[in-house]
Amino acid sequence: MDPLQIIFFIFAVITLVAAFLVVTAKSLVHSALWLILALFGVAVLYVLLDAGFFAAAQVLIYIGAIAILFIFAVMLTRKDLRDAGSQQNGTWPLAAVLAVVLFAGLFFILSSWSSFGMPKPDMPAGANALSDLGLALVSANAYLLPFELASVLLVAAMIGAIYVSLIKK
Amino acid sequence: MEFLRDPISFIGNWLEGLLLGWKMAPSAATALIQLLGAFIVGTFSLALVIFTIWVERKLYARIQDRLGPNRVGPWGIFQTFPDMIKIFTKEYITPDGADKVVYNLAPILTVSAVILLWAVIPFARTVVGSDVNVGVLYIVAVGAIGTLGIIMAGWSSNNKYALFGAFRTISQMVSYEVPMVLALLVPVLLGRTMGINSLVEAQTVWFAVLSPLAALLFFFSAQAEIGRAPFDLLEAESELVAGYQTEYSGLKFGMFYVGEFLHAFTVSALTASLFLGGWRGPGAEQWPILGMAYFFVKTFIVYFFVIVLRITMPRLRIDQMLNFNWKFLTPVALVLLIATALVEKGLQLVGQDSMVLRTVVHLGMNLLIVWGTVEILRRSARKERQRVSEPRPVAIAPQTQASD
Amino acid sequence: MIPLSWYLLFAAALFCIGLFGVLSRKNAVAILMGIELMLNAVNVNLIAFWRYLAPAGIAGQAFAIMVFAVAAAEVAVGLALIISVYRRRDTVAADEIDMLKW
Amino acid sequence: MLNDWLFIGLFFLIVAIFPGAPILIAGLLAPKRTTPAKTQVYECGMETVGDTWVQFKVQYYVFALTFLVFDVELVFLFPWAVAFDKLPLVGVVSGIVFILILFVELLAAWRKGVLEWV
Repeated sequence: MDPLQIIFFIFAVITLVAAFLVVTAKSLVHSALWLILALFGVAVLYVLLDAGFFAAAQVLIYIGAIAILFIFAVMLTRKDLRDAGSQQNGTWPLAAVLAVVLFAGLFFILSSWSSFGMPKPDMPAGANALSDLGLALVSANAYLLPFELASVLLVAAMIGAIYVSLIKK
Repeated sequence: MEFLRDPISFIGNWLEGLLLGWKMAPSAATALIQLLGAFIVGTFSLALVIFTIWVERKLYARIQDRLGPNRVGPWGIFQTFPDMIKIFTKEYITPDGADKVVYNLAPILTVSAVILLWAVIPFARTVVGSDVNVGVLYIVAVGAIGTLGIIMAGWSSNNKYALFGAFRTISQMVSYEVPMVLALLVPVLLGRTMGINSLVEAQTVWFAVLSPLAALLFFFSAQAEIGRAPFDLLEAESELVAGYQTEYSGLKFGMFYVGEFLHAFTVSALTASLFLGGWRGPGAEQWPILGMAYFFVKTFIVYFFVIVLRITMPRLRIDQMLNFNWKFLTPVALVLLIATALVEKGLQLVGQDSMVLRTVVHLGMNLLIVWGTVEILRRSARKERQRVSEPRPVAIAPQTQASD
Repeated sequence: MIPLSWYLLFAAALFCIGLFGVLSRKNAVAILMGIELMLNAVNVNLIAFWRYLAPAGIAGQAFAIMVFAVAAAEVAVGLALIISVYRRRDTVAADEIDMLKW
Repeated sequence: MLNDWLFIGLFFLIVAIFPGAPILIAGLLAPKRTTPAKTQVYECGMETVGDTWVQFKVQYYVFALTFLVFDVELVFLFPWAVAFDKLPLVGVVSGIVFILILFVELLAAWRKGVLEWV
C-alpha cells in the first residue's frame, strides 16, 4: 500500500467508527462530538481528492457552525431527556437490517459498474478549480440561478427559523 | 554568503541533499523535512509565548505606574520560567461529575487551534510553512476548532459558571466571525488569491493603505475572537468567576492562558501579513532574512496596539458587545465589500491599472464610507442621548399611575 | 493510488450508517444528526465523481457547494422546529410529536 | 498541491503533541492528593445546588443560527473573489446582488429584534 492509501484507510475507518458512535451514543452531547470527528474525517478525504477548498469549507461550516448549532439545540432541549434509558426506538433492529441491505445492494450495483475501480486521473493542466468554480457560479449559462437561489433559500430559512424559535407559547 | 542571505531554506536544501545522498526516496525526504519544519515552527511559536507574556506584563505594569516583573534576570526577563516551574508542579483537580476525556481534551484543542494558524504564516519569501491555495479560509476554519475547544471545556466541567461562560464565548466568537470573514474577503478580492504568501506578494501597495477600513475591521473583530479586554466577557471575573476555565487547575489552566497570549500574538502576525505587507520591505526579495526582520517588526508593532487596547479599555456589556458587532461592524463590512468590488471592476473596465490611481480611488472610497458611518453614528448617538436623558418611570411609577 | 471504488464504498457505508441513525433514534435532534451524515456521504460522492470522472468540469463542485447550503438551511429550520416543539410540548422524542395524527 | 497539505497534516500531528505532552509531564510531576472537598464543583463557596444543565435562553441559539447562515453565504463568495479577474461585469453584479441579499437578511434579523439582547 502506498502512503496515500494508508492515510485514506485510517481516516475512512475513523470516520465510519465515529459515525457509528454518532448514531448509537447514549449522551447526545457525545453524539454531537463524535459527529464533529466524523465530519473532520470527511474533510481529510476532501484533501485527498484535491478539493482543499471543500475541506476548509467543511471544517468552517460543519464543525464551526452546524455542530455548534447541534450542541446548542441539545442544551436547549435537555430537560426531559436524561442520558439514561435507551436512545433507540423499538424498531431499531429493522432499521439495522434495512441499512445493511441497502449497503449490500449499493455494493452489488456499484461493483457491476465498469469504471468502479478506475484510478485517479491527473488534473488537466492549467485548470484552477477554485477560480473556475467562482466563474461558473456567476455565469448565466452555468450556475447563476442556483447561486442566487441558494442565497434566497438561506434567507428564507433564517427568517423562518427565527420566527419559529422566537414565538412565545 | 548564500547562507547569510537565506539561512533557513539553505539549511533545508542542504538537508534534502544529504538525505537524498543517503539513498532516501525523494517523497520520504520531503516528508521528513516538512516534519522537521513543522516541529520548528510549532516549537518557535510556543517559545514565543514565554517572551510575549513578559512583554505584556511589563507593559501592563508600566502603564499602571508599576514596575512589573523585575527580580529574575535583567528587567525580570526570565520571570516566566519560575512561573512555569510553579505551574508544572501544581495539582490537577478534576471536579466531580466532569466528563474526563472531553475535559482533558479541551485545553489541548484550544492551544492546538492557535498554533495551527502558524502553518500558513509566511516569515519570508522562501520561509513559508505551507502556501495552500485556500489559506484565508484555512485561518477561519481553524478558528472554528478553537470555538469547539471552549464549548467542550464549558460543557465537560459540570459547572454552571463554566457552561454560562462557554455559551457567552460561543455567541461572541461566532458573532464576530461574520465581520472578520467579510473583512478577509477584501484582501482576497484585491489580491485575487487565497494563499497567504501569494497575498503578501500581491501587496505592492499594502492592503492597509488600499483599504484601511478592512484592516481595522479585521483588527477589532480579531480582538473579540481572542476574547480579551475589552471583549473579555467570556471570563468576566466579577460575573462568571473565570468563565469556561473555572474548574481547570495546574497546567491545564495554564494551557488556556498560553492559548490566549499566543492567539493575541498570532492575530498580530496575521494582521501584519494580510494588511501590512508581511515580509515585504526594501531588499526583502533578495535577502529573505531581511524579510523575516520586517515581518517581526511589523508584528510587534501591531502587538503593541493589541496590548494597549487591552490595558486601556473597560469591558463591554454583553448587549453593547453584540450591538457593536451586528449593528456596526457587519453592515460597514458589507458596504465596504460591495464598494471594493465595484471600484475594482470599474478600474478594470476603464483599463486603468496604474497602482497610484488604484490606491487613490480605493483610499478615497474607504474614507467616504468612514465619513458616512461617522455621520450616521452621530445621529444615532444624539437620539440615544435624548432617549436616555428623558425622565423614565422608576420603581414607584405604577402606583402613581393607578391613583390617577 | 486510491481507486474510485474506495470512495464510493466509503460513502455508501456512511450513508447507511446515517440512515440507520435516522430510522432508529428516538430523539429528533439525533435524527437530524443522521441526516447530516447522509448529506456528507452524498457530498463525498459528488466530489469523488468530479475528481475521477470530470476533473475539467465544474458540476460536481457546484453541486457539492449547493449541498452545503441546503444542509445549513435544513439544520437551521429543523433544529428551530424541534426547539419550538419542545417549548410547547416538553418533548423531543420523535414518536411523541404527533400533533398531526388523528 | 498535496505537498502543501502534507505540511499541514504533519503540523496537525505535531500540534496535538505539543500541548498534550507538557500536560502529561505536569501530571507526573504534580502531587496527587484528592479529597472529596477538593473535587467539589465550584459555586461561590456553597455546595452546588441543582443540576448544571440549566435551561438556556433561546437567544443563544438564534445568534448561532444567524451566524450559520452568514457563514455559508460567505463561503460562496470566496471562489467569486478569487475569480474576480475573469469575471464579466454581469458576474460582478450578480455577486453584488448576492451580498445585497445578505444585507437584506441582516436588516430582517434586525427588524425581527433578533439582534437585541433582552
